[in-house]
Amino acid sequence: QDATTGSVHIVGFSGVFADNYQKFIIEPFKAQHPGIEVTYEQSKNSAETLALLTLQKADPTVDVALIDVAVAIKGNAEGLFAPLDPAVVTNLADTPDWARIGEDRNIAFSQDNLVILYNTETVSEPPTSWTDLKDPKYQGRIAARLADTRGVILIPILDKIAGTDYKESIDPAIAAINEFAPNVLTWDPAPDCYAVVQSGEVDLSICWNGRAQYLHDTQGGIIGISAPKEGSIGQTNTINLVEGSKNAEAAQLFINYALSAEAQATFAEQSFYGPVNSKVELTDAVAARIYGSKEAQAAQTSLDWPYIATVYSDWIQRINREVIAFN
Amino acid sequence: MTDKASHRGLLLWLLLPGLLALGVSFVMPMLWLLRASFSTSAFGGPNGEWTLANYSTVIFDPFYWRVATNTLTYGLSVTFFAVLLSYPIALFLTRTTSRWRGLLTALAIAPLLTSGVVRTYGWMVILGDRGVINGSLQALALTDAPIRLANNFLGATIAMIEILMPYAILAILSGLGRLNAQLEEAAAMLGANRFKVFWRIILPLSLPGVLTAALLVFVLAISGFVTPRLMGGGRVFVLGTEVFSEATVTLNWPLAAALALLLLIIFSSVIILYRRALRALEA
Amino acid sequence: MNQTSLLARWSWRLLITAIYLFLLAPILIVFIVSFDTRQYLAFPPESYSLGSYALVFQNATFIGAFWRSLGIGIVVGFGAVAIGTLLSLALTRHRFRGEGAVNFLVIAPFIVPNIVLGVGLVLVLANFGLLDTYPGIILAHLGVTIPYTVRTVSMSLSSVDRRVEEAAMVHGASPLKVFWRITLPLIRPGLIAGWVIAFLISFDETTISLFLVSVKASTLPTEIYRYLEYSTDPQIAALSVILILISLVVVIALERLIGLRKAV
Amino acid sequence: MPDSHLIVESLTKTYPGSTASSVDHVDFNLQKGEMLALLGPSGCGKTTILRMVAGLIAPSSGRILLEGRDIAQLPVYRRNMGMVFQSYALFPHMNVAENVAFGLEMRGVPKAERADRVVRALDLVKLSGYGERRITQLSGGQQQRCAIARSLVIEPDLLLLDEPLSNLDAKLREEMRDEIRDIQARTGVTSIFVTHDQDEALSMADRMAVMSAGRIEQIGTPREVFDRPATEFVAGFIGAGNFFSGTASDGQADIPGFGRLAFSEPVPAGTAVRLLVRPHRIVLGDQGPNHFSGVVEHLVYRGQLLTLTVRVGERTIVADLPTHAGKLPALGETVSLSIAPDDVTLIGEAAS
Amino acid sequence: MPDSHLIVESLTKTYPGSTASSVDHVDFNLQKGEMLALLGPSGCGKTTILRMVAGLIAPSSGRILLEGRDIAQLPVYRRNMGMVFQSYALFPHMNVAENVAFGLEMRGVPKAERADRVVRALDLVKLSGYGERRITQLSGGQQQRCAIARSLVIEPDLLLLDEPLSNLDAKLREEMRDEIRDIQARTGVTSIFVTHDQDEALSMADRMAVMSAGRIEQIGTPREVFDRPATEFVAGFIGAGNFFSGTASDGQADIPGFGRLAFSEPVPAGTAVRLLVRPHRIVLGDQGPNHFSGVVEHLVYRGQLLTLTVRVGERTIVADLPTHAGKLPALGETVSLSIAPDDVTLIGEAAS
Ligand SMILES: Nc1ncnc2c1ncn2[C@@H]1O[C@H](COP(=O)(O)OP(=O)(O)OP(=O)(O)O)[C@@H](O)[C@H]1O
Ligand SMILES: Nc1ncnc2c1ncn2[C@@H]1O[C@H](COP(=O)(O)OP(=O)(O)OP(=O)(O)O)[C@@H](O)[C@H]1O
Ligand SMILES: [Mg+2]
Ligand SMILES: [Mg+2]
Repeated sequence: QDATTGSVHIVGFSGVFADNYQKFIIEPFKAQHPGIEVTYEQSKNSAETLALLTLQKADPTVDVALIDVAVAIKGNAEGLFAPLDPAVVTNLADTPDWARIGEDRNIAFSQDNLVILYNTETVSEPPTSWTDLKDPKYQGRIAARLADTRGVILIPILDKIAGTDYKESIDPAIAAINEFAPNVLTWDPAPDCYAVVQSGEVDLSICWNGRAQYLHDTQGGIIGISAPKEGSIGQTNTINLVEGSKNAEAAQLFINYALSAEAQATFAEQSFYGPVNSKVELTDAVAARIYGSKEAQAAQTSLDWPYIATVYSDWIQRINREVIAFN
Repeated sequence: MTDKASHRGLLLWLLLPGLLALGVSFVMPMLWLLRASFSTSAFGGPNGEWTLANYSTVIFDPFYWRVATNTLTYGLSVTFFAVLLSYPIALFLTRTTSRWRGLLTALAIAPLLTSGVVRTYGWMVILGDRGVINGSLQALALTDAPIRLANNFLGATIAMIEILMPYAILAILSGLGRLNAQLEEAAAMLGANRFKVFWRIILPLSLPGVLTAALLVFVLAISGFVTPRLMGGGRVFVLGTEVFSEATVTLNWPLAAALALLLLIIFSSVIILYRRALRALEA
Repeated sequence: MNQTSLLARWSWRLLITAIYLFLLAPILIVFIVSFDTRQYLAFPPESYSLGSYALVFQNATFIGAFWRSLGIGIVVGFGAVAIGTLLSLALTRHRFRGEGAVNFLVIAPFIVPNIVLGVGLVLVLANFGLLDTYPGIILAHLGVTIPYTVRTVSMSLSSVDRRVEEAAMVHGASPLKVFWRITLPLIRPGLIAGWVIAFLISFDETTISLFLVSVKASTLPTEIYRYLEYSTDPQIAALSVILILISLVVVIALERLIGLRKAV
Repeated sequence: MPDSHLIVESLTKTYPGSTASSVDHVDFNLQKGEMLALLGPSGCGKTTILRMVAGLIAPSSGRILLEGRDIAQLPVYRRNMGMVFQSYALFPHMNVAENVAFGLEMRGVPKAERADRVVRALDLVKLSGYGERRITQLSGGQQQRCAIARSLVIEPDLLLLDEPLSNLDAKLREEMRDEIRDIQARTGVTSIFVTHDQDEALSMADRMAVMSAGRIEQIGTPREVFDRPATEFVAGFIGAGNFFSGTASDGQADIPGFGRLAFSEPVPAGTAVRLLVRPHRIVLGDQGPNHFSGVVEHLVYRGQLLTLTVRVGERTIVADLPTHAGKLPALGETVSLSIAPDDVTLIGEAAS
Repeated sequence: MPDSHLIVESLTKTYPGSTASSVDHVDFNLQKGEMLALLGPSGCGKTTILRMVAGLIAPSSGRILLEGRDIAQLPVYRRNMGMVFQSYALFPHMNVAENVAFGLEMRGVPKAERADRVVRALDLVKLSGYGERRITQLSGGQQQRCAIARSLVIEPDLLLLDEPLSNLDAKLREEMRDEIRDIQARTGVTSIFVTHDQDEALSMADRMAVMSAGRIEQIGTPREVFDRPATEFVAGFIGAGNFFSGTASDGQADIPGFGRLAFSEPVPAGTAVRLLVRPHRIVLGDQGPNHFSGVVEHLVYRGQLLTLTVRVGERTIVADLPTHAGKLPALGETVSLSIAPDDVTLIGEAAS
């Protein structure tokens, strides 16, 4: 037990994430640090969190922000986040280099893989490859929201399949999307990419793994999840210390706990978000539900997020203009 | 008797609360928006520098021109059909002597008070590939593949027409107030049959109401984003959806502001045209 | 009468019925779907139950947001009517310099799309630290509702016979007493109509609210929108049906009270 | 009367949902070029008759014959009648000429002829040069004339006027009366004129029909109706009057509480009679068989007239005296009044 | 006149933005208990005068003295005047009693006394028992009486009535006239009555002021004004008339194209005169110095009257003959008309 006192105000994702985070990260942390008060505030999305931090810049009330990596990098440009002290946040040592972004300002703590969902009642042969998306039998049976981070992650995956480096050209990826575009019923599934599969509105949908696994368990298994054999890339969530935080010390203690192997392993088991800490050992069953087959696990990659941040809106615009606008 | 000073004091108290409220909730946002549209800072914050880049993006990028023309097409088609369908209802409601008239009026306006989001969902159930219409068509073996009625421009238009119809009905109803039964009788006495009475008397007299309805519907249609997003399947790019996605997805608020102001310019020009038309009609 | 006019009458009725059907179709669908037992919106329902209604009444988020929206709507109603009445008095009963500007200010929010206003409002309210607070959302809603209350109140003010006020004055009432005893009671229908309209707009406003509130001051429409971002199930249909019933009651009461056409 | 232009036979209208008939077995005939005034209190059914003739509402029973043809099956727009509404019902979105031309246009009259006839019609109602004016730029009287022109230009078989003067102020009303009368005389169009103003009916119509509660009480020339009212209702409705009830005996009547009143019409002795004396017909002095004296109780100077209320026995008599220069009675003065027996009118059936 | 109750001195009103004065140097005095009628065509400034007296608008110049005190600085609600508006302006959200009590309430009269005085006021206007009625449940006449009660109950120093009868139909109007006159006589309140109906002014007022374009043309008793109009405007506005222009010579005038017309007023020979003969004062026959014969050109039967238009020489003369039983002239007939010299009125300055 630790005697440090203070209070940490966290702003982060809402919904099931918030529930799990509260239960599996914050509660155990508080048990270890009874002197530290932790409050968690749900935010609609990362953009809103960033707006809030920007506007509070002079006198922040938030100490720790959990946000998407792309948004976090944008925040660095506005000088919103402070670098972490490796002496306090000792678990940084176990964090891979790609995850220590912005000179230790934005630390990736979990990844949610992009996967293909399918309706187990209408699809007898689950897709196993990203290329299955262009199979004509799915004519008008695919939902894919690509005009956001999903599209930005899909591009490097498709580029890799085409043997191209995403930093050189994304034309092959765009071409690949165009190949399955005729099968797409909606580029903006309403209400979301899970419900349309659940309701049978479509057969396939390109979506995030974590929530899909949760729905698979709670909604009678109608949603099936396929992590394609070419591997996937995760949507990366970062934890950030707010510049000018009045509780920087307690906040860094919390961040340190959040990055620990113990915390990440628990969270991975509960929410099927991929852990980042290199010390985490997942059971085979859990690993399969996060990354798919052994083959897929081996093909799993990650991205150069600072680079991605510079092309983020360009890529979305290219998807909008070169694919969706014609389909 | 009229004490100038006390009169001015009274006036100040009458105006002050309203000016304050509208100042904060309307004037300042519009000024900030204007400032933000010239700013380099991601959130239009005070630390940004002045730039014309956002406008040059909006003006020189052909994509935004397409969005603008899409918006106009969308607005005009929604307006045309909403007014076309609302007119008979309004006419019916002014005419009917049924004792259900109150209820029928309430029914025509009730949708107005029901969340547009919810009604849009209703439309998804009706127009979707496996929705009511495609389901019936297939059950009757009229088609074998579903007809694409939703997730496209058509679906977004149909839903928007329905969502905005109550406004049009109300506006036309108040316009039809000018009509009195005696004018129609007079026309009949002068030899006009029913069709001619409608064409020469009822229609011209209700035109101001129709114009008001058209303006209202147009304004609401081109600024809407919920319905085009939900019903458009991501394929409908209009200014409303672009403003929203620049503001929330790409986080480019200055660009969102510039787009918003572009929208405002389209509006203002339409309103000026409308005023002209109205004046021409009344002269 | 003769055959053609009979035909004409029936085709007219058919047309009206068809348009009504079109107008009410989504509401009807939502109504039917609200009794489905499945966890997603589809038509026709598999089996019927009142389960979704029970869920709505147990949903703390909806219940909380409902009361918040109700509270915000009521405050906005009173605020907009009070401010609108003062503005209407200034505009209908006084000549002053800048009258044109005030008149413009009062109709301008009508023509500025909510989405545009929403973006601007975030910038301003954030600056005052009013994002996701009650004062913030109330101020924002006042901005969109005042134009409506000014319109309805002005309309009833201009229908008040000035001579009635003069008569009161001649018979000994000071200007303030004239206002309290004569003008105010006479424009009461307009005030009520204005209140109801402001309330309904605030209660239903989504676009601006989506920009301004997140958790603490979230309103029912934003919660519905947010809920719909992740799920569509009959719960949302059931909630909508409840709201439709509430609005129908309000509409009919309004119609009874003053006649809708005068109100809007 | 086979040569009548318009024949209305037993016309009846019961509005749906109402038990009483608003128009109840009404009969009348109109000669070509005649002007009939329909007169009666509000709600007596005048407008209803007019609207049935126009075809705007269908009769419950009865027939309407125009030039001998039953027009029941003829729709409004084929009846070729002109109508001037109380509020004129001019088309606000058309100018004066367009309003007038409307009926011709409906009849497919070629443009050139149309323009010609519009000019002549506007001339007739003295609105030449007003063709381009908007309706809102016309005074009440001009609007009325425009409405008349609009209904005359189609050369209607019948002109119907529904209280066309009731919206005008007294001065204008009097002018308009003459004008309508004049135009009607010049065009010779058969007309029905609805009014509830007796002065209007008296001064404009060839014949007038006095209605009450859906029925025609009396129909005749203004003189017949004024001088020989068929019923007490007619007598009271047309002009003011002093009424007396008494018993006839040999050319005069015994009126309890008043005295004897000689009158000219032959009535069997012992008959109960109702007699009417118009205030205007009473003169000062004590000529003839009917003269009374009494005290002036009330006196109103009305310019041309002096209205006296004089107590005679147990009654008061109202007399309108012309204010010819010379001594006029004063309040409280005792005056003598005389009534010529010819000016005593017998009301109702005993008269014939 | 120091003992006048109300003195209006050189009262002028020019509305902002208008160049001409709507009321232009108007002077008049009222004795206590007197009723003055302000008469004139629409727009002549009647209402404006009334509103200045009431304090609802401020005069541009001139003074208003009530019981010798200038009331310029007194705000409306302290002037203690009663006012009856054209449309009555009753408070629609209060019942009859509340309407009547309003003025008392404003004056802080205790509740019990208030109730008492309201009952008496309603009694005065014959509305006892109507206290609980809603305004909308009253007939036009009852509404008027309620408005009168409301303005009388405060025992005003001055009662102002702005065309209180113009909303009523002819029958009711005549009844109401008598009623107002009666109440005013009983309460003895000084009153100003605005109207544009000459008959109303003639039959109600103690004195009348005829206005034209903001100025008072003549002020006097109804008889003075009717019989001795000061200007041709007054002569024409009050009653119909035949006007003649000619040259005076020894008790008669030479009227070119007509003949000679004897009149009673002394005028130096050779003066140009304007003469007026009221149609009502012309009689059939050839008595006296002024008799003419002519052909009946136009003839309207108006019940009590027969209006003849007779061509005499180059002129037409309009005569209203009573329709006493007996032979009446017919169209085209040659008739003799006579005018008593006393019935020929000299208009304008030469008279007096
Ligand atoms: N559409 C209708 N439905 C039912 N009753 C009606 C209708 N129109 C008129 N009435 C009734 O029929 C009667 C006659 O009405 P009508 O309009 O003919 O009277 P009017 O003599 O023209 O009266 P006014 O002088 O007031 O115009 C009235 O009692 C009226 O209430
Ligand atoms: N508020 C005003 N502003 C400007 N001019 C006015 C105003 N009120 C009246 N006038 C003008 O003053 C003149 C006299 O108006 P006033 O109302 O006194 O006439 P009136 O004699 O009462 O007429 P009416 O018989 O029509 O009521 C008119 O020419 C009118 O146009
Ligand atoms: Mg009528
Ligand atoms: Mg006036």
